[in-house]
Amino acid sequence: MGALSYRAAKLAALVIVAASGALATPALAETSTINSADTAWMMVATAFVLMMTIPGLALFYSGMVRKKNVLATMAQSLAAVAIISILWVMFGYSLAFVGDGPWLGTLDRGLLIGMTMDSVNPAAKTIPEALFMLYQMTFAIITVALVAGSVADRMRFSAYLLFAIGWFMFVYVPLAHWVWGGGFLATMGVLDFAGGLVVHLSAGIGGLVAAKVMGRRHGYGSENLSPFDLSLAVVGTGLLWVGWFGFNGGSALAANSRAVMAIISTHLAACAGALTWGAIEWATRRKPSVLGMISGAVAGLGTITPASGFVAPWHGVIIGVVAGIVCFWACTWLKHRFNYDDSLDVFGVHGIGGMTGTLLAGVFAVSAIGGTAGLIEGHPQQVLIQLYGIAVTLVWSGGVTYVLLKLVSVFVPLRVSLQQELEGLDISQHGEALQ
Amino acid sequence: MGALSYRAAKLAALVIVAASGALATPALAETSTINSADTAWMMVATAFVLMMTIPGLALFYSGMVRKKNVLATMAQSLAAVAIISILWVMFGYSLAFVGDGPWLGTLDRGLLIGMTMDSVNPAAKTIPEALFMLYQMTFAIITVALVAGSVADRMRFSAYLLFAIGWFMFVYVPLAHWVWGGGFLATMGVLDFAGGLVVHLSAGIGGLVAAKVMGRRHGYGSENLSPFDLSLAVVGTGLLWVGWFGFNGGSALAANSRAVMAIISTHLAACAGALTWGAIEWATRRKPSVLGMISGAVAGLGTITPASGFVAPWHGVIIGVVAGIVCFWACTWLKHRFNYDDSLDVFGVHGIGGMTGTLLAGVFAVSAIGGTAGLIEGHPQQVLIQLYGIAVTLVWSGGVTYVLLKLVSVFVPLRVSLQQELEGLDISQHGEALQ
Amino acid sequence: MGALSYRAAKLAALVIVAASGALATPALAETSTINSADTAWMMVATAFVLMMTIPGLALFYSGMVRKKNVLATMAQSLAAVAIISILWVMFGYSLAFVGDGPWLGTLDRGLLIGMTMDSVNPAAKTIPEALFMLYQMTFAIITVALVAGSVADRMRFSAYLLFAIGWFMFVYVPLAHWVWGGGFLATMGVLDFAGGLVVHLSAGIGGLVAAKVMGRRHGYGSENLSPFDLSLAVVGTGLLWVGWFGFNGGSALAANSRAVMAIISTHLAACAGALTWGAIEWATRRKPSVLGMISGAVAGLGTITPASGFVAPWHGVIIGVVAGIVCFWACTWLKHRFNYDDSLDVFGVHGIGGMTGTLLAGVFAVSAIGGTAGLIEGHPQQVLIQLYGIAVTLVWSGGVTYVLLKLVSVFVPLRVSLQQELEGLDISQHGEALQ
Amino acid sequence: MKLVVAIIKPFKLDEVRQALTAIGVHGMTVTEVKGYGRQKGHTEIYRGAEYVVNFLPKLRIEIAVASDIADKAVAVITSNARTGQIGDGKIFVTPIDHALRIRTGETDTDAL
Amino acid sequence: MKLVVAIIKPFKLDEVRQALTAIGVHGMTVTEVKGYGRQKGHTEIYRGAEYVVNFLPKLRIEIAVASDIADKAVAVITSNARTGQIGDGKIFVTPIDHALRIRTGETDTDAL
Amino acid sequence: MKLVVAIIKPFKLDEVRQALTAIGVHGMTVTEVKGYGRQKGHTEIYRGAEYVVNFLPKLRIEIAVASDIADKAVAVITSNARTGQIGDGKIFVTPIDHALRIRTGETDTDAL
Ligand SMILES: Nc1ncnc2c1ncn2[C@@H]1O[C@H](COP(=O)(O)OP(=O)(O)O)[C@@H](O)[C@H]1O
Ligand SMILES: Nc1ncnc2c1ncn2[C@@H]1O[C@H](COP(=O)(O)OP(=O)(O)O)[C@@H](O)[C@H]1O
Ligand SMILES: Nc1ncnc2c1ncn2[C@@H]1O[C@H](COP(=O)(O)OP(=O)(O)O)[C@@H](O)[C@H]1O
Repeated sequence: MGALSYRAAKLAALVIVAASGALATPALAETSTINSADTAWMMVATAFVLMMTIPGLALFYSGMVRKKNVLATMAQSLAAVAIISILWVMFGYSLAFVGDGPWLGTLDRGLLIGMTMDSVNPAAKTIPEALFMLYQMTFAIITVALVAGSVADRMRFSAYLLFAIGWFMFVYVPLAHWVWGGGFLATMGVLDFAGGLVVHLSAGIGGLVAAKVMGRRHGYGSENLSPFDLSLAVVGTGLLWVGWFGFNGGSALAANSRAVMAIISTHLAACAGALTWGAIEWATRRKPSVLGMISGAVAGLGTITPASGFVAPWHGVIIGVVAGIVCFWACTWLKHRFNYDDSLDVFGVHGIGGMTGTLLAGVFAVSAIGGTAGLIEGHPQQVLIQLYGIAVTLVWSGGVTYVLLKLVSVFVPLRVSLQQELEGLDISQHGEALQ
Repeated sequence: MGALSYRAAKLAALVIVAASGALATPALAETSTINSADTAWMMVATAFVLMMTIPGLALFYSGMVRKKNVLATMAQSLAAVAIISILWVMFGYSLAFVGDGPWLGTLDRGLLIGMTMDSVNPAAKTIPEALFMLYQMTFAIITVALVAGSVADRMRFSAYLLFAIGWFMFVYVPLAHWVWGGGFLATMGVLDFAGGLVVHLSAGIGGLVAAKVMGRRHGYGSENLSPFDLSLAVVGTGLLWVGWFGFNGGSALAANSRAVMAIISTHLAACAGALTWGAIEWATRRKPSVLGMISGAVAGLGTITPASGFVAPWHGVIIGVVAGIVCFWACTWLKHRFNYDDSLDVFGVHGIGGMTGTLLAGVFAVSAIGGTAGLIEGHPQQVLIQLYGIAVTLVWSGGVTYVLLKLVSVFVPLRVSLQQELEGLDISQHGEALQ
Repeated sequence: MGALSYRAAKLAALVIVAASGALATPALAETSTINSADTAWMMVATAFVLMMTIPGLALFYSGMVRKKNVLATMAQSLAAVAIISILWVMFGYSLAFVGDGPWLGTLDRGLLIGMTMDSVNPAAKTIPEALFMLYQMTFAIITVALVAGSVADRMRFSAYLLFAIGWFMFVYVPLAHWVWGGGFLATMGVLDFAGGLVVHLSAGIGGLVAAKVMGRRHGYGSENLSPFDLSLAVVGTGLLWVGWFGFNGGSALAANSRAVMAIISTHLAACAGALTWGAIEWATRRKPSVLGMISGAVAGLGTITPASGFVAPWHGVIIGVVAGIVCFWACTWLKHRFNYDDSLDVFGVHGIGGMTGTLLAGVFAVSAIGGTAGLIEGHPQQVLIQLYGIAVTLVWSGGVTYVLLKLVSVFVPLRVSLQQELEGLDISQHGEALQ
Repeated sequence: MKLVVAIIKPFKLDEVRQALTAIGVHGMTVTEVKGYGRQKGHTEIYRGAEYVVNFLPKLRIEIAVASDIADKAVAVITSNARTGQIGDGKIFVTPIDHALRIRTGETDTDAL
Repeated sequence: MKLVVAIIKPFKLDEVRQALTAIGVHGMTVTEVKGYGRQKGHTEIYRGAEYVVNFLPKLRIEIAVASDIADKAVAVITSNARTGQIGDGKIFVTPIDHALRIRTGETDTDAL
Repeated sequence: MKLVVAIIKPFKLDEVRQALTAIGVHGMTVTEVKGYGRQKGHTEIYRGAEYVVNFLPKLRIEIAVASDIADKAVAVITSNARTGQIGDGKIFVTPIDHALRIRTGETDTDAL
């Protein structure tokens, strides 16, 4: 944190400079290697990933809550977009992706100072740095928005905002640097193509801890808390699925065959996940539910995320099947066993999925596709490295989430009052309601 | 079918190989001619066409059913995506697009064996073969999903799945090969840019036969079966329309002027169709309905599909007007005349539209745009060729659909029980409901 | 208008030629400078902007009306797409973008005559002219659709159609030419990157005048007119936001760094706008509403539109904050002060926003990004030029709108009957209803 | 006058309405309700959560009639709403002191 | 005590509520209902299917009042819900044996 | 027989249902209603427009019971629907002349 406070000071100093749009200073500009095709693809990929959060995730989540909480649930995704984006350009991007210290980046791009029309980030030399920054922003946004699902139906909006800001600063930014920004996990060779650790596992474990700290919803286990309009969740799933082509395909950072391979394994994993979850329900409950199929699809998508871009198309099918099985188990058995109320199963789907996918990336990695060999290609150490990455993420995200919530609760109660919970968050937090 | 059984054997043999991700074997790899701009466009086009099915078609269809069947209707589109995708990579793609025998392709790419990072399909040399495969997959998906509209509100989910699988194998795959994969219709020179025969007519006639075989919905003609939430259908239309830019534009398989021309005629046909249908309603019923306008738009889109990429922008307007007229007639007069209950007018819109568009493609084809001259440019034979293609599609899709349904009904009843139909498919088939 | 009538004559003459698909005539074709990457990006941008209207705006608007008017509100966006597209290819594009007379373009491209596969528009030499035409079409569509928000809940559908046609011809087309087509405002150097004047201000002031002329909704100020399903508006905002990347980013007409810069400032302005509006509500009403946050986001998007592509990312934040403040003020204070019923606040959000953004473009313009210096870079005259553009737009759009409505009301009453207004426009205008 | 309140299965509404019109009852007010009774509901499962839905959709029909035709109305409703399966519903006949037509101010049987 | 049940046109609710408050009636329960009667409905056409909608949206207002002010309530509702056009609705007055306020247990008129 | 009509807070439904079943009342019909009374509503603001919402969501429970257990039913509902805060609701007991089970034609108490 010492480093951080120093940076904070530096940051303050930068504000003045930035205010005058000094952005054009060609500092660290490099002889341009920008390719317009890659730029075209990445602009679209960026738009797709934004679409995953609004309206994608907003729909997916609000489709699983009761009528009185639909708008409040959408508000959580919306607020994540608005706040995280600003923080990302202020310091998030720079600390995560500029400079490759083991623990944290630098503030050289704080307030985007020095980012020019033709500067590029070493990680993506064929597109404008500004685009790389924007693309990565959309990942930070959706990760924070994902966590909210665990505390849906009961968290006070003000508390959520404080938590979201803190979680972004102390969980997401460091993790993104460690895994993608040249940090110690990157140096160690952890494979995480599009966010099994950084996005899904960190959000999943964060959500689990948050659900535990917040406590269960009133009526959980006794009253009927069934979703108001599941069709919203289906539509959301469709947009998430499509957007995921930009999420995983875009992580190749270029319009090339690797992006295509990532998209194929992603799509197949979603299909296999949907079929698997549906099949299990059919076998165990005599009916395959639509919620089950979309849960399986999202589980497949989340699980393939770290592996896509490293594995072959068919591995996507295998990973999707595994995802369907373990995530179903986590949402139906594990959750009851430990009796926590992770409202929208962020841990069950994204936590378990992210963990599984990260592990399997180490198993299936094909060097011909991602340049790295996995267990099957005779490189067992990779599995250990993956396990290490999982452990670090679990501990860091889980721990910091806990501390943050305790901290926030000092300033404002995390939960709304029982009265407000009964009335619904739409009315109590936002003064609106669906008619 | 003899050929098929042999292939089945071969397929089995391939499984072992594939399981070990042997995909990287550079077998039949070709000196790469891959262009990143075309790749960028086709990745997006692929995402757009997937978006047409989920959430596009899921919304369009579920917006026309009653509240108790909304989720079940979405489930049909969702299941089509999940199942057909897997079958496509197993053998569909290879049988349809690899090898140009007159009746069926080969299994050389069964389980994608031999598909490498830099292999390309002769049909699309500037993009990775994997992308071409994925793009074509999205067409197979939506075609199967389209058929479901005819049997909405009454088909048992299990029966639908069996039917979908069979229909894909025995109707879609062969047709796709005949028209696009170098089969006998292709050799003959049938024009079908993006699926007038392969997608719309085959789904339309298949739907008609299915509607006849299934029988009418309970209450059809007596009770009020009006749509629960038409706004879903309007939103679905918007997404279908946008996605169609990738459907028809992407069929140029490159980011070039032909793709642009296809998009323009597509957009204009949709506009003209919407205006025409609305105008007819206004004239005959004193009110233009929103359902009418979106039906006209989709009719225009389906009808221009085979012609886009061959005709000039203005022909799109003419084709859209014709589409609005004939499809309105089919949905309002023809349907009553023959008293079948094609729930969501798959035949009336897609069947009639696909037929009309395929014919008009032969009339208007402009060699300067698609390289082929039509009737107007003094090449009347083309019209006959188109008629032949229509006849083949009608007979094959209609016949096989009939046989398939009879076959499926041997294993599981096609319809839900009256009790379940009254209760709604959401509850009876999936154990869920909109609150 | 004299010029116009002459053109009308010429137009008629062209019909015959066009009908025969003479489009292939290589008249004014130019040696191709078409770039496939730019083409790829612009095809997608075009699809995105279409998505902004359907389903984007259709959702955003219908989410703010009462249940009985949801479909009718969507119908207005839908009809705008269908009608304006046809008019655009007939003469709109040619009059706006072909030939650079000070007042109006020419009809050389009337009915698209002479537009070939490889012709380009001087304004966008790296993409097919057909694509440039199509891209600009989507702007004309959404502008007309925007105006409808002011008269929602009470305008007769037939009157709306007549009005839309006239407004497009006499307000949009001239303005587009003046600002973007080489008209007198362009010559003068007015900065309007993606439509602060042409799209937002013209629609906003037009809407204000229309609201005044139409009069208030029955029950305005007395009855509860609260929105039926705000979640639709949130989803619409998400799609508008994503689409805006194509709206502002696409206005660079190429896949380059300037497009990226435009997208970044656009995104940041939306975020800042949402936070600002929400914060003001929180401070003044103790609750931040979801409608408030999405209103702020759209305000930010509309306000940055003319400036994006000229300013630095951080200016987007400043502009977003200003947008949130002034638009909130306009929707809550100004509107009551002058007691007009601009149903969906087209003036409050788009009018005020467009005005503000156009002005600020002149203040913040950074030559390193858009090639033009603004006040801050020591070029104060730019602000005056911007003010002049605003004045012209206010007068022209406001005046013509007034005249048009008076004219239309001669043929058909602008408003539905009180009986119909009470019953709802869905039933009375379209004979449909949400169940 | 009597107020005949019938709880029926939703899809029976049209038959009942037509039958009532046939015997000269030209007005009724219908409400969507949820009914709990012998007819057992169904189970809905959302991921890990299982809910037993005891309340089933029914329609509540309210018909004001002159006392003398109350029995006829009840008989007609009974025969037309019956499916013979559990859950067909109930009919309750309750007294009305006065009735009035808002438009004209007519009262009692004239108001119907 | 009496239970006054009024079926009115939806947009008349506020006027009626205010008028009732004015005469000291401070509580009521409102239900969205569908009404069938003389007022003819409309036709909806969805592509080839035409449906006549006979049931129109109405509001059912339920007001428990002391017997002595029942007539006053009826009069007030009548005058405020009237538009003079067919479909204005009906008012039915029915007897109540007991009334009770759940919160306090107060009974009969004290409960209102 | 009596028709017991109770207006309660929505989230109290399950408790009330179970309590009633416990005393042998095995059927009821529930309607979603909006209630106006002492309990004050809330304000909703949509951009510039502010609306005071006076009508709050409540549930209307309708239970036909034999006269002798009416009081018991009322007592049970009262104790289970009570939160002690304003807005708990009311119970009205009204007479029923006849009751009938559509499925079997059984009448009066046999019909319940
Ligand atoms: N005691 C009661 N009071 C009010 N409504 C009742 C009562 N008993 C049943 N109902 C209504 O009648 C419906 C049908 O009753 P049920 O016992 O399920 O079948 P049946 O009518 O065949 O006996 C229930 O869903 C409920 O709406
Ligand atoms: N016999 C009846 N029993 C119950 N409700 C009735 C009856 N007749 C009419 N209504 C209700 O009153 C409403 C208005 O009645 P209607 O005959 O249409 O017009 P009016 O009230 O002017 O006679 C109907 O929509 C229906 O809800
Ligand atoms: N006179 C009345 N007639 C019918 N329903 C009433 C009446 N008064 C109150 N109610 C219903 O009872 C509910 C609760 O009443 P209220 O006065 O708010 O609180 P309390 O029940 O504690 O007195 C109201 O929302 C309304 O639905």
